[in-house]
Amino acid sequence: MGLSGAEYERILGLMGREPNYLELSLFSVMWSEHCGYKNSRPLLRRFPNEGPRVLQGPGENAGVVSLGDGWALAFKMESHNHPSAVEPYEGAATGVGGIIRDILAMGARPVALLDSLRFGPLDEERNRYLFREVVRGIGGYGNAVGVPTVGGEVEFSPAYSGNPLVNAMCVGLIRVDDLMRSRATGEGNAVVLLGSKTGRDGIHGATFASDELTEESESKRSNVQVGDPFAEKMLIECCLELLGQDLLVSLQDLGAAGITSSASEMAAGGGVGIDIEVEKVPRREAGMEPWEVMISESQERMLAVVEPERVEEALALAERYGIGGTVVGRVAGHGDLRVVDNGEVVGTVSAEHLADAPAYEREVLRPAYLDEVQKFEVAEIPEPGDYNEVLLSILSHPNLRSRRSIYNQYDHQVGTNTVVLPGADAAVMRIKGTRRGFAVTTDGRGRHCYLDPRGGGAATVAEAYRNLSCVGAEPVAVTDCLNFGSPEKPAGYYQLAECIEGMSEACEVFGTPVVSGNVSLFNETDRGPIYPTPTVGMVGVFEDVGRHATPGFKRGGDMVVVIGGSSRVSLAGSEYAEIVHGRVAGRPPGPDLASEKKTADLVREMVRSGLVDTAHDVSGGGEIVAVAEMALAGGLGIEYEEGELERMTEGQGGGRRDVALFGESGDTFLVAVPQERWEELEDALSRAAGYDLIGTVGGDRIRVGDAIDLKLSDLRRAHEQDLFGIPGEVVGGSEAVG
Amino acid sequence: MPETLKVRVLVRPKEGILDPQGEAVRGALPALGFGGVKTVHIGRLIEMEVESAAEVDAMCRRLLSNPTIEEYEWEVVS
Amino acid sequence: MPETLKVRVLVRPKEGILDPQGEAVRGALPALGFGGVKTVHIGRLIEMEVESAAEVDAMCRRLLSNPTIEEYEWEVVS
Amino acid sequence: MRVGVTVFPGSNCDRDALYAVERMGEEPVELWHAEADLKGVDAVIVPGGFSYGDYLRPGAIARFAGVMGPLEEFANGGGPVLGVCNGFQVLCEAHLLPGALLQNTHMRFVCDRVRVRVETANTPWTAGCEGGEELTLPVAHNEGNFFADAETLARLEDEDRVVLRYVGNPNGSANDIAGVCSEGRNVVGLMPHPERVSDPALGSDEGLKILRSVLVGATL
Ligand SMILES: Nc1ncnc2c1ncn2[C@@H]1O[C@H](COP(=O)(O)OP(=O)(O)O)[C@@H](O)[C@H]1O
Ligand SMILES: [Mg+2]
Repeated sequence: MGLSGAEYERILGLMGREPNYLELSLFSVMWSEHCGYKNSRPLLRRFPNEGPRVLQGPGENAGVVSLGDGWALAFKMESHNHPSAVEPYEGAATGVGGIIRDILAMGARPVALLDSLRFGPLDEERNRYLFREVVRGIGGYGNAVGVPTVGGEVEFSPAYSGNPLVNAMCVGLIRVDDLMRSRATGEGNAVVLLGSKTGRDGIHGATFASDELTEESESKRSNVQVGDPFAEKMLIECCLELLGQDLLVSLQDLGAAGITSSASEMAAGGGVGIDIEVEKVPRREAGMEPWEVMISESQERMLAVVEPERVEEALALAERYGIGGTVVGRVAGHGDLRVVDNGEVVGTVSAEHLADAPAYEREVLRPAYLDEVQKFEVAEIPEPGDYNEVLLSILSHPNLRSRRSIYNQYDHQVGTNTVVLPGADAAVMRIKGTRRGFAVTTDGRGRHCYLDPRGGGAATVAEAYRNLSCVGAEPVAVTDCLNFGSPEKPAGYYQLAECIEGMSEACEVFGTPVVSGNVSLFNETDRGPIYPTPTVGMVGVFEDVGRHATPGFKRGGDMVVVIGGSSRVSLAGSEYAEIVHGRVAGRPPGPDLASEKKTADLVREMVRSGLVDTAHDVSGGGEIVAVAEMALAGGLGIEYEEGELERMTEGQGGGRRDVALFGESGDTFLVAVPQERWEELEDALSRAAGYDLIGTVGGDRIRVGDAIDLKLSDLRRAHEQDLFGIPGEVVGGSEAVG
Repeated sequence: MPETLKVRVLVRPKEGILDPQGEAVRGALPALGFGGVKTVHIGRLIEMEVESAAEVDAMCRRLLSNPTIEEYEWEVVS
Repeated sequence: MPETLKVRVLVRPKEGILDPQGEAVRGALPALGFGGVKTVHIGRLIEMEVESAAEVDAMCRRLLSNPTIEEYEWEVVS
Repeated sequence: MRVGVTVFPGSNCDRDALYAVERMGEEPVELWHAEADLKGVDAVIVPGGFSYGDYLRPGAIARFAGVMGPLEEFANGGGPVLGVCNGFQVLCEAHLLPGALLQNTHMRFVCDRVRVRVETANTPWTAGCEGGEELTLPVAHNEGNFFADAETLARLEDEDRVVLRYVGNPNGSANDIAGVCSEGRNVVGLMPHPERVSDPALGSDEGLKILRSVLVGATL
């Protein structure tokens, strides 16, 4: 059942007697890594989680931050890695369904989805299959349920072969006054199960998610859950209506560990007990045992607490929406989760004990592999001859290629709130009836975290902060998903601890507390562990959503300026080193957080003041890749200044053109302004650590000294190839959205 | 020219696996004026012309069905 | 309680209607090492338990298939 | 003008359509699928989404919903009806429009902005456009590939019943058809979503040209 001997002893101690099979099943699911955070709880305490805008930090179904004017956002990210490895379409689809219900449980209307994905290289058939089906699954669910998928990210590396990462994030909008919490109260109140019938789906799925993937687990077929976005859509509308009519005392989604975890969390939250009359739970399959019903992970279900006199009204509403609604229990005065089958008590466990999973703290020991992989000298890689070729090969590499063939499979506009569509640094959403809005991004830097866990953790957060700043939003808070290998191995534990440390430091400097998150450990296959890959979802706010920027060049004649302290550009751990030279090595410069913040805040201020409407950050691939992305997004070329390439090469390039063009650094941005606003820009830039006019927008080519001269149409052909590799396929008809 | 066989493959959700399509259709039927339907299950019909039936089972397993969530049966119809 | 009949309905694209799924499967087979497949067509399999077969044909015509693009056949299997 | 928007289980552009009606400056009226009542509206929009999950076939189940009886009567009496995306599919299934919408030939959901040409201004939903005018409209569908047999296609072309035509075909539609109208011209089905571009805050309100057309007809 996935409980160790010591854990069993602990249960004996807590209960003061032998648990029966049902009771043991409840412990087993609740004490799994997935629900109980055995290996991560002590480390997670490091995350800062307070701030002036935080209305709800970790500990609830989702974190909530205030947007002002009584508006709030609820958001959370969650992993569905293991289910997606086994059955990619349904694994990804149910991942989306699950995270939507977490947001719904806060009382919020889900308004945006994002997906953060990792796969092995696309030259392996199995990886192509996983990638294609995961994307289809996310679209298949999100599109049908009517929540726009507005952003996300994807990377490919051999480290994820056979162990894809599928992290889904959902953002919900709510009035502060309407916030719901998972807290059962009022002895005698009814516990109502809403939504689909209960089958044997994912029995022990939570424990499964915490095992390493093996050949054997691939044949555990009964773990597979199938999503029903139609049922979810009706569940969303029904729950929002129930909340709107004030019919609910509390609401909670059913995720991992099903009724067991929902009921015990609600009971613990309210300091009460809950009796579940298990025979009342509507079932899809015959002959289910009470323990199976209690831990089933059937999808599209919610648990609500309703006052007895309002039950009838609530059930009538469920009927109107065509979803099931059944009273399956009562709030009780004792503190237990008690399971009753046709009048007979078949299990009694204290809700507190279920929540009291053991926590394992380990020594943080620096693994030896780091010394090995951090060795890197620029001189080890030869300077390329043909920079045009290099730029084309980088822009067409799956890690830097346009994501259009992914996000065009996602409905990113339903809801008519998406102001900046996918393809920009962050999605920008408006709030109807107000000038306000928010921006949201997900980011992860697995390779960087592998080469330097602490620096990579900080860089992950910094990247998200930059992305929000580029569009002009004020970053306010973070959700995260910690995707790691086994914490029982010293290297795995070190990576986890160090990444959390780096992320925490960055969150502190940026003032973006972590308000929700999720942990996915044991991501290992026969080929070894994945890169340590914490992903973050960050949200930012706009007072005036009309004042935002996008990367695409907008006007010929605009002057393009690079801003930031790019004196630290480096090829260590860069895309260029991996794509062109096959090297994953070196210690990337850790972010200088204070300077990062200063530069990002400056860029944001320029957008907010209306001075800048074209901005982009320099990220994977370095300055020239960022410039090419801006050109392609806007359909306008750029001519670098005379002598600029030489200046770059002598300066930050340390004499090397490839370092200057493709070197990566943290706090570097590109903005473009019309000539007539140049003086205003210079004024604003007086506070910058450094800046440099690099060129002028115009024409249909990118020209950089005598190194690069490429037509946009050639760049576009390379950059916008279909990631799903259907020969001859042309994706999309219109220009990229800038 | 080798003769061809007509093969019919039926693919359906495995026992115990949720069949949202079937469920939704069944749930909608009474309101649509179709009574007396107890269960509905929806799967895939695949019809092929093949030169030999020797490989049909392997095709079903590897491509035509998703063994994780589906089961199949096949027959030569002519 | 009235006995139930098990009915099987097969719905397939009409002759001449584009069947991109069938085409895609046919196209994918050689690469997987399956030769000798001439045609592949993909349709829907619907299995129902009904109290009487009286309405099945009407259901097929009005709901389970779209006569503009599909044809159907049905039988009582048990 | 009172403009009704049908809400089926699984519709997901219903709220967007209601909002777009507000943007038109008219009165939106929600029409719940189970109620056989059009509430005296002057025009009806059947919105996009996945009615009944698009299970079986898009639109196949929704066409039997309670609201469809009065809607058919309204349509047959000449009332202006606009089906968008899933709404188009529903209207085809209900035989209020000819043809059917098959899966996109590339077998992928496609969400994008496409150029379309208004082929006729002679419908209540294009009367405010110029014939031949080009618009950029969002599409988002998995089954948008318009199909009709050769005879029907020829008739649609002859009778000037192709309402919108793609400039770049995103789904394999016959004759690049993005929208058609009924014989009486009052029922129009479009795969593109005019309601998604009805607000300058989202970058364009070109869709209002289509939606507000129904006001032109009403004042005739
Ligand atoms: N990596 C993390 N960072 C911050 N908070 C976390 C993290 N992982 C889990 N949490 C918080 O712990 C609580 C329990 O998480 P989880 O069990 O995943 O929630 P749920 O049961 O609602 O899916 C949540 O409030 C979640 O936000
Ligand atoms: Mg939850």
